[in-house]
Amino acid sequence: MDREKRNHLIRVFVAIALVYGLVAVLEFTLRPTSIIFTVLRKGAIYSLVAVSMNLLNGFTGLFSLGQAGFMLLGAYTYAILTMPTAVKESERVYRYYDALIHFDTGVLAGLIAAGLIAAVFAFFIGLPVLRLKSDYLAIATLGFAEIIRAVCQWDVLGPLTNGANLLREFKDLSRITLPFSDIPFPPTLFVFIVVGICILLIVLLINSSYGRAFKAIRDDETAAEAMGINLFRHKELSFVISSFFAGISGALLAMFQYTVQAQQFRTVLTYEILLIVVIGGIGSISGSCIASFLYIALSEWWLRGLDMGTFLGINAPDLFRSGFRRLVFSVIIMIIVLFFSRGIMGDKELSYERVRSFFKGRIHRKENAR
Amino acid sequence: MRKKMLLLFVVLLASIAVFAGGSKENDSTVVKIGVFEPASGDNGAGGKQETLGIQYANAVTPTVMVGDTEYTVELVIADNESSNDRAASAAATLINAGSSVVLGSYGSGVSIAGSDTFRVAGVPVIGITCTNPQVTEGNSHYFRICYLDPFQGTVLANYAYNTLSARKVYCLAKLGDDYSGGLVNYFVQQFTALGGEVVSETFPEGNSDFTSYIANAKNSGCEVFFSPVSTEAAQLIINQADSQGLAMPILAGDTWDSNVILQAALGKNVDITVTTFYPEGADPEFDASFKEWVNADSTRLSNNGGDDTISAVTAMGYDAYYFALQAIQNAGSTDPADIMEALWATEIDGVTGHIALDQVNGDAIRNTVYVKHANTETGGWDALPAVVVD
Amino acid sequence: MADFFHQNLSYFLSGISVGGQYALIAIGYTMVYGILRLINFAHGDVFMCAGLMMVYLSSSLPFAISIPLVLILTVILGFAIERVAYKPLRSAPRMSVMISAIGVSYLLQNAALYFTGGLARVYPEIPVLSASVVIWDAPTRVVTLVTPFLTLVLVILLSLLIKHTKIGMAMRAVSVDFETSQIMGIKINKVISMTFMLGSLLAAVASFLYFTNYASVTPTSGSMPGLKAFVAAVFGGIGSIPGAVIGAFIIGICENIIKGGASIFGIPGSGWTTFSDAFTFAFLIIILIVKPTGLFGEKSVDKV
Amino acid sequence: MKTLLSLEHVTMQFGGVVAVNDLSMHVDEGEIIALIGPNGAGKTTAFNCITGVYEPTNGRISFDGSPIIVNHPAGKMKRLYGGLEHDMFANEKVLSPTPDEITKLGIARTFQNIRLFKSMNVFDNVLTAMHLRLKSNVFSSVLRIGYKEERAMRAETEKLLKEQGLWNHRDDKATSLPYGYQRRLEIARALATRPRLLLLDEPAAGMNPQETLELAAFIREIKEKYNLTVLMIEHHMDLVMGISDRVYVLDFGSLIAEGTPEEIQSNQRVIDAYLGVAEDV
Repeated sequence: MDREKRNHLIRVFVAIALVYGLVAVLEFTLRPTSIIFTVLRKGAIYSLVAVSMNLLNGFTGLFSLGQAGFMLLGAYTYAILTMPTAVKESERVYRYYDALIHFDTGVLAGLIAAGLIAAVFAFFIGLPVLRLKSDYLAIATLGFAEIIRAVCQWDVLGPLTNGANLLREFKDLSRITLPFSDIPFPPTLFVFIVVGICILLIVLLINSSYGRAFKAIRDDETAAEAMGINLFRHKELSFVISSFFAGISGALLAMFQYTVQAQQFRTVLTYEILLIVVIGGIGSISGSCIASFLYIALSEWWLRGLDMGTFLGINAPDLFRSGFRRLVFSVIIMIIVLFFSRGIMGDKELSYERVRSFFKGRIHRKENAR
Repeated sequence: MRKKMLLLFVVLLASIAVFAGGSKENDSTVVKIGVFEPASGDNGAGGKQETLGIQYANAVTPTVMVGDTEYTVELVIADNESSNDRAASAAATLINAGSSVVLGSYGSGVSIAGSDTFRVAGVPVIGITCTNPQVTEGNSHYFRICYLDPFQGTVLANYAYNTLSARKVYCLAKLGDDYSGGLVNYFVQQFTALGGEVVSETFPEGNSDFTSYIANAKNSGCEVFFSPVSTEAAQLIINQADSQGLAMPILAGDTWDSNVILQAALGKNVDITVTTFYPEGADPEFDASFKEWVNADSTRLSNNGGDDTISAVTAMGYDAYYFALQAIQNAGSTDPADIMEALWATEIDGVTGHIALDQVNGDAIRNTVYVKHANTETGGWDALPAVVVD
Repeated sequence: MADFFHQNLSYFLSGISVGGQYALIAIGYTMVYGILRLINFAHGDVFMCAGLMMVYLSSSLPFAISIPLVLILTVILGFAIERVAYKPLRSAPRMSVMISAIGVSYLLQNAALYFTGGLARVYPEIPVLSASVVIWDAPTRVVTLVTPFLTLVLVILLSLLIKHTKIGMAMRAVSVDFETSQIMGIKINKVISMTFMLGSLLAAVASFLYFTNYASVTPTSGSMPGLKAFVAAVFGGIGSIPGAVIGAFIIGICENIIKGGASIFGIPGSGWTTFSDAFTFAFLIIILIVKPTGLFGEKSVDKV
Repeated sequence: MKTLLSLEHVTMQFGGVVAVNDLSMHVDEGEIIALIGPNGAGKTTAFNCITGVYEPTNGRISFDGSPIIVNHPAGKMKRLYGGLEHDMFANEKVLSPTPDEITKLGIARTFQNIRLFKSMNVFDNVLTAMHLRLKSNVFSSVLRIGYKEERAMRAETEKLLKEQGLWNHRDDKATSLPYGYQRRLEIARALATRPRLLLLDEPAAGMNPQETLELAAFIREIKEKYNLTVLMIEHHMDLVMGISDRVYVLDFGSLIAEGTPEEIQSNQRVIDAYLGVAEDV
């Protein structure tokens, strides 16, 4: 049994190493403007948010719709902290306000602070909100996310947040370097490393005693409580941890798109991530990751032609005009929600055995058909 | 079973899509110009009109000489959806399609938001009507052929103070919108410097109820309503100003120079004055041939807002295209880096006037602001004397 | 006091008017929740679709035909959404149904985006409703005055329907106990369809009133009024129709008072208007925490 | 013998309905006590009061000599109160711990309608119940610094499952087990919290006479082995009479009889209460 487990671990390790190796190879061979990098980076970032949301919705059974708000906090914290002091004091970004903060931090400190700020807010928001049940909880968290957004845009906080205006020129993906040098850090690899570490931590959490307690709460609150699991403390823990990683992914998103603005973090963003979680399978980490990459690849790359006149070699500018991609996309989503409600992975994880048996099943059926 | 079907479905979709994404012709005598404009969202109407100008110019002059070779110009159009968070991904699409130079965008916010994506890729961009200073400031890849908001805001403030004799102005901007926020800011600076007083408010994204803002303007004793917002919000403001009996003049910037505004104001009791880049009639030849081109196709007509009024942004788009062609010609190359280098020294005589760039930020050197007044009976613009500042 | 009202009449007028419009939307939320325990996120978008239909239909048809046609089409839309997106999931977990609702909302918005080309469409001026009137020196439109009365009339009609007709009684039975009423031979599907159709009908009426006031329709026009109507429903105690109506009026009026805060209370306008939407949510959260069942909601006890 | 659990004048009222009225009882260390009564008599409500699921309207519950739950009618309830009138606890400090705190004190329970953790296998169901004793904080748990503790918990789970004869099913999904095994698993899970007092809510429900007999032996066995005190709700009179030391009888929320199984069997009030619901006996 232990050997089996070890083999499994080795396989996982090899697979992950292969993925990272591939990313590194791509990074050094393809031209840096290739759309593949957009897909890889954004896909990885969305994986992290989706996994963090899955931790709440899938593993703890808390239907929370506040993810966009915590991403916003992370993105703003990171942008404000890592923006060079010289930029803050110039008029380039803080045009209508005098910047309040006169120091700047490194990338790593910025990322961790982004997570921490989101977590601190989550802690205080969780105190009242986590006593609510199912859809009331969903609506209350959604409301808090909207309030966070409104407060971020408030004039009075302008010296900190630059009001409702864009933040930019912080340490984004084009401005990160290898430690103690000026050599630029390969951006896609950077995103993959950060996201990888975060997801690894979440996986370790889910497989720890605390993770079992979360799942117990999801399965049956009353029974979990009767087994001595403090509902409120564990819900709060899950909420805070999930928000911590949502904060980090918000920071990564800011780094990815070079600019950040509160306006972007609307409820629609949360819905988008929720749909990714559902497509991947509620309660499956690997499902969330696969779904994120698929979702981003479809929307940023493969279906782009639907918006730009030509798709699959068919040129029909009247049909394939702006907005058609999103229409097709939402139809696909509805099909998945209605007919494949368990998503790609259900609540299972991707493993060598599953992939093998999947293809075996295929072949087997083909033979039968003959 | 179902799950397998789903996986199969996804794989199928992925494979056809890879095929779709992968098939790109690489013609060596084609130069691609990216059009980074909104076709939907708040600024969709304006973006489409600006794009029309570019398309018309492309229809008139579809080739460019690079060195001794004649290249065909292909426009690559990506919709940035008037949304700052979609800007980066639309920009990436244009870069990935191999654009040598990019034109746009209508709306300063999206231009700023997409800017860094172009910077990292080393692709030069020519801003057409994005008037916020931050677009070109501190970078060497973003240029622009229009005047800037500090200039426009000053002209507007002077107009309000001197011509309209207003001493208290109500300013309404959209929250988080760099264009309206910036313009209001410069307006306020100049207007208070002149000794006037302002009441300033913002409305949030998705707001459609302007009655309270209009009531605020009336109740606070303002004499002019300054609201340089998107045409979408403008329609609502005009409508509700009419029904609430807002008696004061409404003043706005270049975005309002659109037939959307004229249609909304037609037959209403409103007094609208706007500043802009180009008054219809300044170049009759261009006007006539453009109208003919627009009327020839129903899609073009609907993209122009349903009639053949020429918006200033269309004329600007037309000029931007020629400016880009000139830069390509000067560079003698389709390489973005060469074009970027050549852009600094590029000059043309366009329908909107002579265009040359300053050597600090790559902004156009312009000194004329045209002023128009909406005629609510004919549904056209009445030209007022242009303001020239030396 | 009279002076105060006189000066700020326009805020109250628009508050009452928008409150009535929210109320009509909120009833759709509250009835569906009462029966299915589902937050029908797509309801706001149904409202938006009614607005768009009117834009397109009235361009070629006279109002006498286009108005009834919009009502009928919206009812069909509501019915179809229930049949396609919610009925297959009747035995699925609640979260799945809610996700399906989010999916429908996403679909309707994107469909609208595609067909309108993402541009705002100008809403036609419906005669009489769009006419201007002056009340106590405050110029406004007829629709502003008509809205609260029309809302009340419709609510009374609806209450009568629920109290006295067979289908109304079935609705009440289903909302009290889904399973039992099924066993008792009530045709659940018919009742649910009826609920969706009634909700959509009221949303269509609300769309006439709302868009006559704010003359343009965009793909996202429905989401904010929808959310606010939902908050109103929660405030009133979700499942309760009078609660939803009262909640909607309160929210409509409060929101306009905040927007007019600078002039009503003399608070210097340092961006308070930013909070007019956030206020709605803050309000919601306070209610959820202090009195989760709302003004008129019933308390339920979990069985162990 | 030492009293482990005592209920004094416990009343539980929902709105206007008094579900448990002035219930006083005590359970001594090492006893097996049965709580019986017709359907709707308030037995499960009493359990829920003891385990902290409900907050009693009035009364005091003590465990191991110290009060753990105390309440008296206050606010609106003062006016509505329909239980036996007295104000014994009016001046006492209100104590209303959550169910997990009660469990940590050493009271574990099973449920009438089995409530296992559906998505987990048998092993994890039991392992999860040991979470309450976990000393590692979330960081050391995630980073596996406290791996020794986890290892010990797994060893203990293994021991427990082997003793309960569930070891062969350890990788099966809990809900896929046969009914009898699910009951056993629920008891094993409760034992994993290391209780001193075990509350069983209708452990023999749905079992045939043979299985019930086995269950009786099983309950005696675990009682001896883990040094337990048992309080159970049961309808199967064979089981009740076979293993209980004493029996309490509830009817319409009130205690109507108390005594040894023999005394109860001949008690006229009990017989009356059960008439008409004889098929349940």
